[in-house]
Amino acid sequence: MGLILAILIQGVQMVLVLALAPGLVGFTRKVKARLLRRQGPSVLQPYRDLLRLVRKEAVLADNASWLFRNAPYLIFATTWVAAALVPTFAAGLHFSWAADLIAITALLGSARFFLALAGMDIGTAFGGIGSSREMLFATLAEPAMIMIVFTVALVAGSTQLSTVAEFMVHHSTLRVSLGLALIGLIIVALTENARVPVDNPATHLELTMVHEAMVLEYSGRHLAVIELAAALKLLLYISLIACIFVPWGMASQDDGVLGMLVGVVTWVGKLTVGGFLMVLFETAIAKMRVFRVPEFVGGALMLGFLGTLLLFVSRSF
Amino acid sequence: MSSFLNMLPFAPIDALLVVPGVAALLLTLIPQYRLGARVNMLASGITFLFALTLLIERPDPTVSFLFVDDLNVVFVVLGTFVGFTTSIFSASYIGHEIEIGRLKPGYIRFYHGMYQALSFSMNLGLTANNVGLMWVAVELATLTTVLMVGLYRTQAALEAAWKYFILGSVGIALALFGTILIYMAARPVIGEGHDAMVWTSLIANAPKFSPELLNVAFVFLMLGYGTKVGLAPLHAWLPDAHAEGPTPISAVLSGLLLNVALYALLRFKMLLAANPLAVAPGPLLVTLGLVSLIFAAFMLYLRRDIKRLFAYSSIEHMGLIAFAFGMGGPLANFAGLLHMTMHSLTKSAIFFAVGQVAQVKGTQKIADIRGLTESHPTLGWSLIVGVAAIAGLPPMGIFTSEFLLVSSTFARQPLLAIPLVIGLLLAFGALIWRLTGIAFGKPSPSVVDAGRHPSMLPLIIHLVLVLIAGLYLPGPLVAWFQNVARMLG
Amino acid sequence: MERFSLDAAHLLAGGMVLVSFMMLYQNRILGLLNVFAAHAVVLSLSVAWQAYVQSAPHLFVTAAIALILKAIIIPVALHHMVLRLGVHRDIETVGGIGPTMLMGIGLVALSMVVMLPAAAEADPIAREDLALALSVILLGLLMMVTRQNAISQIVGFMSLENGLVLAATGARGMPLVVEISVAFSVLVAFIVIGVFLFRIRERFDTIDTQALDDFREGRE
Amino acid sequence: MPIAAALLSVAGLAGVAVVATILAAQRRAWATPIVYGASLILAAVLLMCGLLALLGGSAFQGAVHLPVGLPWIGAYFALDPLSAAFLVIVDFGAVVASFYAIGYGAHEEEPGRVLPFFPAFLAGMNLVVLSADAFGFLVAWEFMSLSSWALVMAHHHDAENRRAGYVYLLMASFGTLMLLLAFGLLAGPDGDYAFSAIRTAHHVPWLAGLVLVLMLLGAGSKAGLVPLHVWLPLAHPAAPSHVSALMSGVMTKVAVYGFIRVVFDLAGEPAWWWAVLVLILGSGSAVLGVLHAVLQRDLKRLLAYSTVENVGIIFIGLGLGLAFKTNDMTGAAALAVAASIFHAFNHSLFKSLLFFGAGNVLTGTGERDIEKLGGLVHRMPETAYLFLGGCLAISALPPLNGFVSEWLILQAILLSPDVPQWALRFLIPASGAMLALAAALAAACFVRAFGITFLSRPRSPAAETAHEVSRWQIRAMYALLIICLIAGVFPGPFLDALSPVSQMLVSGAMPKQPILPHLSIIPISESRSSYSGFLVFFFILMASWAAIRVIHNFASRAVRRAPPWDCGFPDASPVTQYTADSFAQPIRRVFGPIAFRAKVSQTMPPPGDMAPARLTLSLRDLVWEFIYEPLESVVLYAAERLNILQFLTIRSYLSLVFAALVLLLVLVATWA
Repeated sequence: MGLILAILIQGVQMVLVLALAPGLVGFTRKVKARLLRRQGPSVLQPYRDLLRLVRKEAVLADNASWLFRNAPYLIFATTWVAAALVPTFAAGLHFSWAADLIAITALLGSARFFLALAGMDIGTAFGGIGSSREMLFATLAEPAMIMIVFTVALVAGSTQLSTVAEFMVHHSTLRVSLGLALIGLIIVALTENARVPVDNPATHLELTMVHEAMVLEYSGRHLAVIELAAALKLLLYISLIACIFVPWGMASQDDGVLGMLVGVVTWVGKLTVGGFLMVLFETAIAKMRVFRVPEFVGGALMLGFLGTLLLFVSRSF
Repeated sequence: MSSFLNMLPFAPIDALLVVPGVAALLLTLIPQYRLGARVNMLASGITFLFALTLLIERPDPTVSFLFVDDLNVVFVVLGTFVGFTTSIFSASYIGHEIEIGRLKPGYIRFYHGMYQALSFSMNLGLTANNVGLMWVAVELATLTTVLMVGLYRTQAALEAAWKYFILGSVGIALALFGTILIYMAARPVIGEGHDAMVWTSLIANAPKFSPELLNVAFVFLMLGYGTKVGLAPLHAWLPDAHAEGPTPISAVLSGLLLNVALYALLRFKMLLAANPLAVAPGPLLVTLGLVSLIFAAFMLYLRRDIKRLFAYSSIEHMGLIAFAFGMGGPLANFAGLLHMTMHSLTKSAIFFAVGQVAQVKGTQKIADIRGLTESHPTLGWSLIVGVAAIAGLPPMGIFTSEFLLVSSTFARQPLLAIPLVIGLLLAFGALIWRLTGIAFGKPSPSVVDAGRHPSMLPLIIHLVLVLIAGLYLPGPLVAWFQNVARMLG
Repeated sequence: MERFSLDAAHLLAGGMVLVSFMMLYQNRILGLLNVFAAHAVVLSLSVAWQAYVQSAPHLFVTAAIALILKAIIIPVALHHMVLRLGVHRDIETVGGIGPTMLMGIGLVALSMVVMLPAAAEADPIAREDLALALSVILLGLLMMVTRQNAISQIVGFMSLENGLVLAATGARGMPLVVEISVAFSVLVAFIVIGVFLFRIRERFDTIDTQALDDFREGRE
Repeated sequence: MPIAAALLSVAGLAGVAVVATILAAQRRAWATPIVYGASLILAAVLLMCGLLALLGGSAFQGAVHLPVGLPWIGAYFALDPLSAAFLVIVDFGAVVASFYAIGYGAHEEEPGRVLPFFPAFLAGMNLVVLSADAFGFLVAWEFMSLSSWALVMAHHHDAENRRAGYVYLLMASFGTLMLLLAFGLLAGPDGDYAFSAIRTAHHVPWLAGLVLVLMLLGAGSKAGLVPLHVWLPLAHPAAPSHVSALMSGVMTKVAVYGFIRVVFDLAGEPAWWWAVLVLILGSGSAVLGVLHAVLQRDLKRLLAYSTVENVGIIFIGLGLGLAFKTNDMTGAAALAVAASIFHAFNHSLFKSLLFFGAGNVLTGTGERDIEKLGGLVHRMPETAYLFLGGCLAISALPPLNGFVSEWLILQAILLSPDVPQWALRFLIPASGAMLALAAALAAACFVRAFGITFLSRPRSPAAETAHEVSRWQIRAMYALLIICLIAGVFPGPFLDALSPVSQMLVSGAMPKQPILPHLSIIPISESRSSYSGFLVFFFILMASWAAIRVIHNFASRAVRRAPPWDCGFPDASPVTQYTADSFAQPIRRVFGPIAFRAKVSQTMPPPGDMAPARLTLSLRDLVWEFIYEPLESVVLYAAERLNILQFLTIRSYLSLVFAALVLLLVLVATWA
């Protein structure tokens, strides 16, 4: 009985993240538009876009290979699994120990791997630009992420997100290292989600785009799946930050349905706040040149490394 | 077996001298090349057999000028064996030289006669129980080899022979003075006359000799016989003599003559080591050895003549051996003996190969010999095996000795092991570099078709022996070497 | 008598050293040959004296060999050769006569320092003899090193060998002395013959060993 | 008794080598399958022996003493958990390589130069792992080098290969001499060379430290640690591909074995600074190796450099193991050691897979330069799948095996704040960062390798006319990929199999991995961290399957083929694609200035001038520049100077003798 319930809750989370992701994107777009004094599309617009794309026929380039056709689903699947493993409204979910934070990072890595390959498949100049720049950012963002994981894990004594969350809830104090980690994680999140100042999701000026350049050749359902994966990724990062740094209100395994509901509500609240702050930041600054980005992301790496080092020197940092 | 030996008209040890002596005279009378070559082979073979009998039964040292003990029987057996295989090689080699008209048939009688005279003098030098007699023998060996080095009568050959001759004679002279000093040192103890020059009594009474006199004597002896061994800076004659003489002689020089001189040096080292007050001969040998090793290693890099290349590698290995004996101790001495044996076999094998290479390619210039493994696979690969062995790669025998030498040295005197290792690496680098050029790449044109070059038999035999020794040394041999190593102290 | 025999031996040995110096001083080949003949004569005298003192008749043979071969035949042969090969008559030295003489003196001193303590136990004749013989040897070597022409080098070698014979005869009761001196004479003969046999005259314009070595530069 | 069987089959391999020599001399066409088939069978036997000894416990282990080799000591052979583990690594690679070679060898133009040495090479590697005395070890070690050298020289007409072979053999013999010195120290002056004796002997600390340094030089030069790696990118590409796979995937592991055997097993108690050295070298190799790899154009050279990276990762793990061992943190030490040996195993799998892929490309197109390839995914589909699998594995992406071992090493790093020494406290996180950086760069490197080689459009006629290769080659690669997947999805049993090894080396072991529930692995305790490759794999499959089903059933599944959109540029020619160099350009621009002193300079002609604009790039290999070239020039200079001594006159030689004489006389005079 308990097992079934646990699996049920896990399933709920998986469906929930899937369902909320486009909403989050829509919300951010809306907020952005408002901040720019525009009306902006409705929050539900992303759902409509996805449905439209899914119904369309997929146009493939003549020399597109099997990889090009299957990559979107793999990207989607890995991202979804990663998102499903992050505690959102409840900690200690049944499958949460299937993968720890490092594994989640690596799962996102595989998604990126396939995306970059897909970008190169057709053999156009733009796909190449996109993939090569994406991989460049990744070479710095991934180690930065690992360093941040180290910081968190050294504080919480575990790389299991559920354990981390519980630890943070119970004995959380203000720590230098965690502060560094937070800033680093935000930078990584911006980079990974192709947000300003690293990349501009709204642009269609080819030479400035990174993420968009890779998916340039996609259309129809393939594009839809990739967009959904991107949305999932955004959601994942925000709830990751939330679960590590503001874990309060998160339900735990044995809470009743009520607790769960509370958890869901607080989680949605965190998402809106997080999304709002991100958009605020985005509208406040401009996109930077491609070769400034490594310094930006390298900053995250430095912060994460510094945090780890401090913890190695003394656990009290 | 021993009874059979007793039935012989003369003792086997005398046969070591009689057979070559008679053969030498006989061969000077035989004009036909083929017959001469056969007789030469036969004589060398018989000598080798008699040498083998020494392993079974040894004459009593007191009765004659000659004596045999554990130490020199190693040298005798090895020397006669190499002499035998070389005679097989020389038969076909010289035949080819005559065909291409590089050698006038008239010289053949002379050549064969000298060959036997050489083996005579070397056996005498090894078995002589008398310092003076040994000295005479070594001088004789020098003279014969000088004549053979000059055999081709080319300017280069004559000049090499001349150089060898002058330097050799000076060395001889120094050695003689050392010998006289040894006598002077022995006389007050042993008394005048013959006994004061007899090895057995010298060794027995060595502790009572005047140490100062022994020191001076050793200086002269080391320089005198060291010249023959080819230790730097006394080496100058060696490369040219190897390069310009007929290849069988190069093989004999590297495989035998150097060993004979080394043997003399070892004897006197034992003499000094037996006297507590005299200078320890070890450090001198170690220094000369290291100098020769590193010097030769550097010289290998810029050689253009293939035979001169391997002549320098002989200097290098003589340096190693001198180093080993200089270090002393059971392990190092064992390594030294093993290394000497392996070097004789390997180096003569290499010269067999090189001789054939020079004949098929019609040149000794390294730059003009390429792609041997393609044009002459058997020859090329056996040359590779030989060079790999001489460079100290397993599973060949030289690796065993170098292993023992280096590891034991490092455990005892780490600072000495460093130059040793550097020297080995330098030499290795040079040899492999040359080998790569010779054995691989697009083959250079051959002047002789593959079928014509001399028989591979001696070459193969030597290499197989070296290979086996690298993997397995028979117990008796080991026990015997260890015994000798203990003798050397 | 004992005393006198000692002095005579020393006198003769010292005479050889002196003559060696005279050889070093020579700068003319023919002159050199004559001095060398003198060297050999002194040697044979000293050997003969040793034979008499040690009452070792076989040493007279050595003396005879020295006299006949070294004092007469070889000098004459070389003389003849110099004329026939038309060797230019004066000797090129390395670093001049004077310095070589000085070096020679240093070498004599060295040999004294080395031998006198070393041969302390050996009887006095042998001791001084050895010291002097060693200096003769070193002087001979010095000559070979500092003279350019092959002839003068040969002469240097032969004087060196005279020193050896002196030492050998000085060593009382040393066996094989005769054999060794014979063997050495053979060696020397070889050298002289070598100059003919290797037809150095035909192959090289001069037997200056410098020229001998010119051949190798091009080759290696 | 596995050890006896193992020795017999090694002898068998040697016999095969001899037979192969004869067959090759007679130029028999059918020699190739025979020789490779025979080596396959014998290697399989050896593999069985290894597995038995590893899993079957002490009953199947044992030692043998033969009266060959060094007299008065003889040759010792032993099969203990460590050697068993590496026997498995070696012979699994050997089996697959032989299988692959049955197909690949058919394309060999000079079989006579490959066939005899291949079994000899296998025999050498096995013998290194089996032998239990210093002499036998070194003989086998150098024999391994020698036979692989012959294989590198197989295509000797190419001057590049000749140079590669020369550098290789020189470095190998340098390494051997270093090992020789190390064993000399361990054995002591009276030469007790048997491992059993060395193990029991007590070693002075500073001596043991010297041994460690010598081992880093000796084993490191064979394993390819920076800066001793220079031979590796030259030699591995030069050999035939199945041999490259063995050299890169397996021989480097044999070197790792030698290091572990001496440092963990023979040299006694480690000192904490050992870990410092090993960690620095390891992380340096990891990053520099992959940075080189990213910039390579030659596919096989790229793979060789990535081997340097992975060896670096392995040594990071070993360094952690040493750090923990000195501080008696046995659990952590066991984790680190097990992780690095597991990574060694994994690397041997996917590196062989990738080299086989490169071999297929070579046979299919005759090209190794990826700038001339492209679009092979259409012409060589199966090779493409398999190569992609290898790329995923080596880029440490779940659910494949590469991720598991690197994950374990990261977990080990997380345990290290308890290490008391300050130097280590600073160094270990740094090497962790290096490890992460290397992993990320590896991903970039292999996206580039696969994307340029197999995806996009053909860049040369050779790539257009490529053809798929023989079944043997493909099947061998399938086998490897499947094992990679299994090791990634069910890592538990593999780690359990390694526990006797860690028990033997650091006298501690990882917790027994639970087969159920959910097939997850637990390095230390479940609360700290756990990972279930199976669930991740299962979820990914389910998710993608579900996505496809849903979309295809409830939305469209129609597809239309059309020319590429490419932002509306009509039919651009293949030269407009991103090239390998342009793909690597951003990374080069970020890391190049530090790692390679990279300099880029354009010459832009003035407007209206017809001259083409030029962009010149200069990369400098600092290791060559600052270590090897100076050495070379010094040696040659000395040789030049000394060479004068060959041309002196007789008189000058005499004066040398004279000088020596006078000198010695003076010495004696003063000594007396």
